[in-house]
Amino acid sequence: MSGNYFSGLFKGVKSLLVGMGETWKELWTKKVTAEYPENRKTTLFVSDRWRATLTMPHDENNEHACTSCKVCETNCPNGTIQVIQKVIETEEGKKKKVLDRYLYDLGMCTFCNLCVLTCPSDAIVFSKDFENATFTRDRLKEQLNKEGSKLREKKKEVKPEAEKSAPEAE
Amino acid sequence: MDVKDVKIKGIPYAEFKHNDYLEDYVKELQANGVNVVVSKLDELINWGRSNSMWPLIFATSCCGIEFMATAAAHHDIARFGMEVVRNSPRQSDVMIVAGTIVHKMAPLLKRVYDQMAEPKYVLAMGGCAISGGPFVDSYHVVEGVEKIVPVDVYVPGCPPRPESLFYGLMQLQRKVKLEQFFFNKER
Amino acid sequence: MNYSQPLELSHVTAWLDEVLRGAMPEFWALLIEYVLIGVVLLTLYAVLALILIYAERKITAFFQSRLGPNRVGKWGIVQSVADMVKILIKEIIYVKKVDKVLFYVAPFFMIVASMLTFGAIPFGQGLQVVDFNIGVFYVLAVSSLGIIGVLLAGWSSNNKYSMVGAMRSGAQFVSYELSAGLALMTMVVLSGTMQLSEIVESQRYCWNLFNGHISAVIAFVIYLISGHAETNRGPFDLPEAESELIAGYHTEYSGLQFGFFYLAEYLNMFIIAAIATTVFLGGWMPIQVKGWDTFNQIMWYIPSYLWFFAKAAVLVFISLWVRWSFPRLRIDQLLNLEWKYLLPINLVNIFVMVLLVLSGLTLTGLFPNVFGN
Amino acid sequence: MAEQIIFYILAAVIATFSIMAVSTKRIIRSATFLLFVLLSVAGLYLILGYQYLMAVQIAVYAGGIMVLFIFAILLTHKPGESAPSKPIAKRLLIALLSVGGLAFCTHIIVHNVSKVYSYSLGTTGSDIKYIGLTMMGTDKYQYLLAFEAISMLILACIIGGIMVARKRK
Amino acid sequence: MDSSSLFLVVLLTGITLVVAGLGMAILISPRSFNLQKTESYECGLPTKGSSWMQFKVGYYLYAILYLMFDVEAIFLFPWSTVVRDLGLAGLFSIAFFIGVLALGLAYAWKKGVLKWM
Amino acid sequence: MYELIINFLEGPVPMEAYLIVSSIMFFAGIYGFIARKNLMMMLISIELMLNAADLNFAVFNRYLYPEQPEGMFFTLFGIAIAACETAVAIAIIINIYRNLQDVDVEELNQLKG
Amino acid sequence: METIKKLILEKLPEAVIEDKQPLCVSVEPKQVHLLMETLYNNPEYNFDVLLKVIGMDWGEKLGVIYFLTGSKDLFAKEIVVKTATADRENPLLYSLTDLYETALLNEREIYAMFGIRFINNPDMRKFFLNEDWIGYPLRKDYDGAPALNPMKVESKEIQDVTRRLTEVDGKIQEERIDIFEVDDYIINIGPQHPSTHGVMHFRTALDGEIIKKIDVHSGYIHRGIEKLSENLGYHQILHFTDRLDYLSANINRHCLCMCIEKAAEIEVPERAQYIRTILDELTRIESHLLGWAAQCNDLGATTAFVYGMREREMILHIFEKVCGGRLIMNQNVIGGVMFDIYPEFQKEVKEFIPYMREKLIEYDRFFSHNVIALGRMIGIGVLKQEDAVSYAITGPAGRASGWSCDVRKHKAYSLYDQVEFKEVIRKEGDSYARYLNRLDEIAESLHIIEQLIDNIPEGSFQTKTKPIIRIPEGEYYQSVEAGRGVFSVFIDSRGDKTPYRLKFRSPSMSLVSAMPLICKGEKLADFIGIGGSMDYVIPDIDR
Ligand code: SF4
Ligand code: SF4
Ligand code: SF4
Repeated sequence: MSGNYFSGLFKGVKSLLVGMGETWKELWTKKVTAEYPENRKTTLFVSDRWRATLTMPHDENNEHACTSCKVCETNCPNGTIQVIQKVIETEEGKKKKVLDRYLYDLGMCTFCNLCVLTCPSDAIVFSKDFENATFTRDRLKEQLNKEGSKLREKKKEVKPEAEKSAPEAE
Repeated sequence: MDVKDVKIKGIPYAEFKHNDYLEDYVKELQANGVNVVVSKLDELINWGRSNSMWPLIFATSCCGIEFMATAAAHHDIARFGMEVVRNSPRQSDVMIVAGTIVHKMAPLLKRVYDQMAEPKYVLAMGGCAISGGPFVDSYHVVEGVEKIVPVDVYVPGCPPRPESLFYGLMQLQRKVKLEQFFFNKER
Repeated sequence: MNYSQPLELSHVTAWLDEVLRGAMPEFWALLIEYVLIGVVLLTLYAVLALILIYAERKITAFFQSRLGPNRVGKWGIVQSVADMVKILIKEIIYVKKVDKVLFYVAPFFMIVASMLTFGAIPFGQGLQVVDFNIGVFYVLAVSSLGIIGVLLAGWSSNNKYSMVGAMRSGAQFVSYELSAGLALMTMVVLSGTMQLSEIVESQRYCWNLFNGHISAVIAFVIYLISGHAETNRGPFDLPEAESELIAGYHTEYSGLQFGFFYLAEYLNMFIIAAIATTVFLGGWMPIQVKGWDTFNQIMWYIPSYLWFFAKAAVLVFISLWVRWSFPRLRIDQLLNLEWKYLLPINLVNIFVMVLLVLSGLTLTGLFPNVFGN
Repeated sequence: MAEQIIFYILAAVIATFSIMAVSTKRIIRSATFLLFVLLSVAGLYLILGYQYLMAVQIAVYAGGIMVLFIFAILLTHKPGESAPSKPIAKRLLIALLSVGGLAFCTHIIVHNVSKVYSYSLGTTGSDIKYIGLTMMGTDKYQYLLAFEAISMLILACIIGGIMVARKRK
Repeated sequence: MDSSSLFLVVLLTGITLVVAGLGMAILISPRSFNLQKTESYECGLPTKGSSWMQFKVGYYLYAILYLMFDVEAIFLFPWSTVVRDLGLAGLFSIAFFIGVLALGLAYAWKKGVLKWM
Repeated sequence: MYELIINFLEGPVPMEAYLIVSSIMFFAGIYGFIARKNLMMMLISIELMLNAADLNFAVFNRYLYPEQPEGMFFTLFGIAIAACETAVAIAIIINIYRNLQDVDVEELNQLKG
Repeated sequence: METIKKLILEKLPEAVIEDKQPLCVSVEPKQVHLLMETLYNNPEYNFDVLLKVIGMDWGEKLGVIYFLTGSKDLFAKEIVVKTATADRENPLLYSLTDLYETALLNEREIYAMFGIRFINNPDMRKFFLNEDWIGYPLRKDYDGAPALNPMKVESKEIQDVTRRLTEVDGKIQEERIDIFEVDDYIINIGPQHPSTHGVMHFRTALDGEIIKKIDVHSGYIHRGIEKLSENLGYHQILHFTDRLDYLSANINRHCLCMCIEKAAEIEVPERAQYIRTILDELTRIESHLLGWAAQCNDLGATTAFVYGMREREMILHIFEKVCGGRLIMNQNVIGGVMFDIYPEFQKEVKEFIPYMREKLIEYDRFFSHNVIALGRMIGIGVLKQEDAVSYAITGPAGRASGWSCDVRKHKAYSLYDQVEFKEVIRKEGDSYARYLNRLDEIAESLHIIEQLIDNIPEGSFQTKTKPIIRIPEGEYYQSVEAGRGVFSVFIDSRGDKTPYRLKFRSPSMSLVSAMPLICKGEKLADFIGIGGSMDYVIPDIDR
């Protein structure tokens, strides 16, 4: 009984001291904290594959690749994307449906990547710009195609599957 | 006070998004006209408030785990002085709604918000809190906490990465720094 | 031996006293002095609290391989000032179900208890406000007022978590107050006086901790443990156990009222360290070696209050270290520790100390020309 | 002079709170008011120069007995529950009697006690060593026996208290 | 500058701190009102029943033990300052005193008071 | 007027003042003891009376026999005994409560009868 | 299996037995209990584990599918029992709570979702949904109009009464039962509480500090995933799985992918298998680390929490680089993985393994032998093996009670039959055993990764699938070992592009259902600690 009493006491104290030893060691180890936002121009780690917001790349002629085929819209599981078409008349006089507005609700997106994967013309990609917090809900509902942009005329060229699925290849 | 004076360490004013909101806000304030002494005092108070936001974590699901990561060593929310997580709504300043809010939870969210002491802010973290996110179409999910309580800052993502949350918190700080404390009828 | 002590604050106080007495009737001089003392005490109280809060957050962070507050001012140094400004203008909520009178009275007890103890601490040579000849006992007596604050807060809140917290707190406090008292009593036996200033003086050449060797070390450890238990800080933070009871006994407190609890908690931590410093580590007394006059003189150049705060800071650090290393005790573990370990050991320890003193086996007894006063 | 002012403040506190303590409905408030009275009495001891008594009063009453009271109240009363008094008529009668008694006592005090005393702020009772020696001595006016008797009393109380409180239905 | 008046000064300082602080906070802090705010917090749900609970008598037993030891302390402290002067005689008388109390503790231990219920 | 007050306040506190204060406490205690039906309240009243007595001891000591600490020791022992008495009394009250779920004297009387 | 078939036919000649994998028996509601009893007491192989209870709306009939297996050698034999009633107005079935404790909450869930009430179930309240919810969401004819069930923000007091249906002489009687006694001291732990690991709500009756009774409330994060899934295509459903048990995100998704692949007969390339398995194990480590950290935090050791999260962050970095997500990874897709590994993947993982091993030692020194921690874990919250089986508690918690229940061993999937690892089993069943199990499993997972990391074969990481996947008609089951135990998926397909019924079996539900049992008589502080040691994830329960 008394033996237990004291050996218990000493064992307990020893275990506590060992624990304190560990914290003591940690006190002097290098701190792992990454200092966002101070490091946002330098050491900030964001993977290239990070999906932060959907974007539609436009080239210097303000042209994008979206044919407004609505594949992304149907594939999106929760209706984040709305593709609004308009009908224009081409030079040959044919009526043609083109993209009017590409609406994307950042506040609703689940970043499942289905839209990008399934888009037949690779018109959209995810960017890793994660600084998107806003003060109002409406600000998160974005229009991805820029004002006055139009479809890029392009030769049909099928990209290999592998590249398509990895946005960093873009 | 001018919007441009609202400085946040690490990010210049111009690189923040959604500045126009703050500019409008300030214009509105200036229209009312405030005298200088008061505004200096206001500045001090807002400085205190914005730098000492003790969060109440209304964490219901995945985003809550990301908040935990935010509080842990790698990201360390303590740098902003916000690691003092108070579990009692009476003592906290900003409610971070992290996760889906469902119908059964709605009364609780409202109640906890109501029980918070003024001044109080709400930050909606993640798609679910903003709009219902992946579950918008569900029968039991609230389409965004704004339906229940007023939201000050929305941080999109599913889940937002810790840095996104920091960014959102800094946005909130900016908003708080512009607030008017004296002679304010709203709050 | 009279050493020159250029930076001592007691010069300032003495000078001030002289000037005031010279300039006006004694009554008014006294009144002004009292007001000054009050103001200084208040400032010190607040400033210390701010420093402690900041230090704790920073040190905690370092233990956890983080950085801690670093965005308000350089290294986040004014973080706690921001907190204070914020909490000062935070709403104070009226909860319908509370017992109003007691709800408001509770923070008074917390603050007054810690303030009264605070006033009795000898911060430096001649820098002690209240110096009763029953010093140690006075400290013990007054600090027990704090528990009333906790109990009233818990009870009047009419909240279940608070209630459980308050009950825990009561049981915890009554247990550990005993050990703290007995541990201090051991040292009173050693120094033969209860007056804090005399206790410090008696440790001129040999700290009590070394003077009473085994027995004093045991008393020291016991005092630190029970002191922390009394202040409700981790790992003894059962009354406010965050992961169990939301915020424990002060769940319903908001704004500045909560701020007072917060303030008192940190101050109490410091007070425990300060008392331990005074009683065990020679208080403000610089390190002195009999006969080495130059050395002693050099030591005296460092003003006594710096000695005091340095020693207390070490103890505060240890307290933080312990706090962030251990999980929280459960109520039965806590009470077991006290009643089955600390208290019996303490009772035996007093006897050991008495024997040491009577048989002259203390260091001062054994080597009076090296350590004796 | 300061001494007198403080005394009158304390006296006022004692008078108000002792009356409030016995007349308030809520029992925990009553206990708190009692505590105020006790603390003020401690203050009186201090004015009288008995510092040790003051500390004892605070330690035992504030630290010990109050905790005991509050625990006991927590054990036996619900918050907000009020403790009933006797009917108002009876109470009035008792109050009248008490006031009468008080008046009588005051009369005696004022008429008989005055001018028979000598007040001196001696140091007896404030020197702790003297107290210690007196307590541990066996001579006349020394109290070793009482001291040892107290220990027996305390033991009896521990045992009695534990036995009574633990007894099951 | 005797200790008693200084004691008073410290006491008043403490009270002033709370009164001034609270007064200021109540004066300038913002205020809002809604019904739920004035109810007690319990994980965001309405409380059921009274918050009072029939606590275990165990708490009380600890308090008794404490009180007894506290009373003991008031006698021990004067003794502890004069240990040197009293010598062995003092030791014996106090040994008796503490011994009796230790009996009390032992009794409580044996009765299982120290086991948390 | 001013003079009067100063004169009144000069010098030590008159002994009667102490005694009157303690009498007030004592009679408040008596009132409480008789007028309240609750056992805890009665105990609180007793506490008041005891304190009044303790105070008197100290006062008499200081004013009548300042050279000997008799009264003080009586107060000391008085406090100790009060503590013991309270502990046991409360133990009894708790026991009563546990049996009757109430701590009302009248209930007790009924039970006895 | 033949003998079992015979046994069933002997007892219940009218049972309809379909001979497929697994064996499927359909019986009338009245006979279910008898059948189960027979299977339960089957001498050759006791079917004592009720792994899944799946409510079904077959159109005209409402019913339940029970998935049974045995604890002796999990998955060695499996049986599916079906029963249904045609009464859609007032459907009644018989409860199995007297045989399998796990049935209790499952039946309550089915009541909420399908409106089926169970006779003899002691506590027939709706689980997840509020009592006043109109309609039964998972029924095919559910009217989802928001006007019917508008969002309400007024708080309501919780009524602690339940109904119980009993059958006396063929007549159904309904009685109201109070859950707590009149003067119980009830305290709400959760949903907005720091230590319920989310939004679990325990109504706790206290006696002093001792827990007298716990009443489990859930549904504060019920998001209706199963209903949502019924309207979505198969690859759209995938993203829900990550959000069930977000700590085992990748494993859950793996399970659903495997189930769909099995059903649609899609081949998964070897490389993808490797990536999946490695990521699964990393996920497990991450999940256990968080579990460890949270448990320590519940016991009041905040520092341990930060350490755990620190190591977890390393894994998250790897995840982020592989699949662009930290917590919610969206990595597995039908037919492979979404992203190939990045070039330094192997190197980084290999660096992580020794680092993590070192940290495990540190954890051990820091916390595992701490005398306070030991006092708060050893002998606390003891879960006996038979209880673990009855409550179908799997995962580290089940194995801490001495039940060998690792799917990776008993029904190996993916690459688990090619790697060598030990199933960590302890006998004590207390908090400490669960705690140690979790740490040991981290070590085992490291071992598994070590074996795989160097052998990732070249090749494609994804099989091209059709944009719209249709699964042939039938029922499909798939189980995996998630961080908290057996996670499994059930798909009932009618050959459409959307599933007819999709059901997830969540391991956490069992864990929570055992809380009232193992916490009874413990102290309040221990209740929190036990919760930490069970390490449940609430969205996994609520779905
Ligand atoms: S983004 Fe791609 S899928 Fe969507 S509409 Fe445009 S082209 Fe079609
Ligand atoms: S990532 Fe998923 S949720 Fe977001 S827009 Fe694309 S398909 Fe829709
Ligand atoms: S936004 Fe995404 S990560 Fe956040 S809670 Fe909702 S589903 Fe989970």
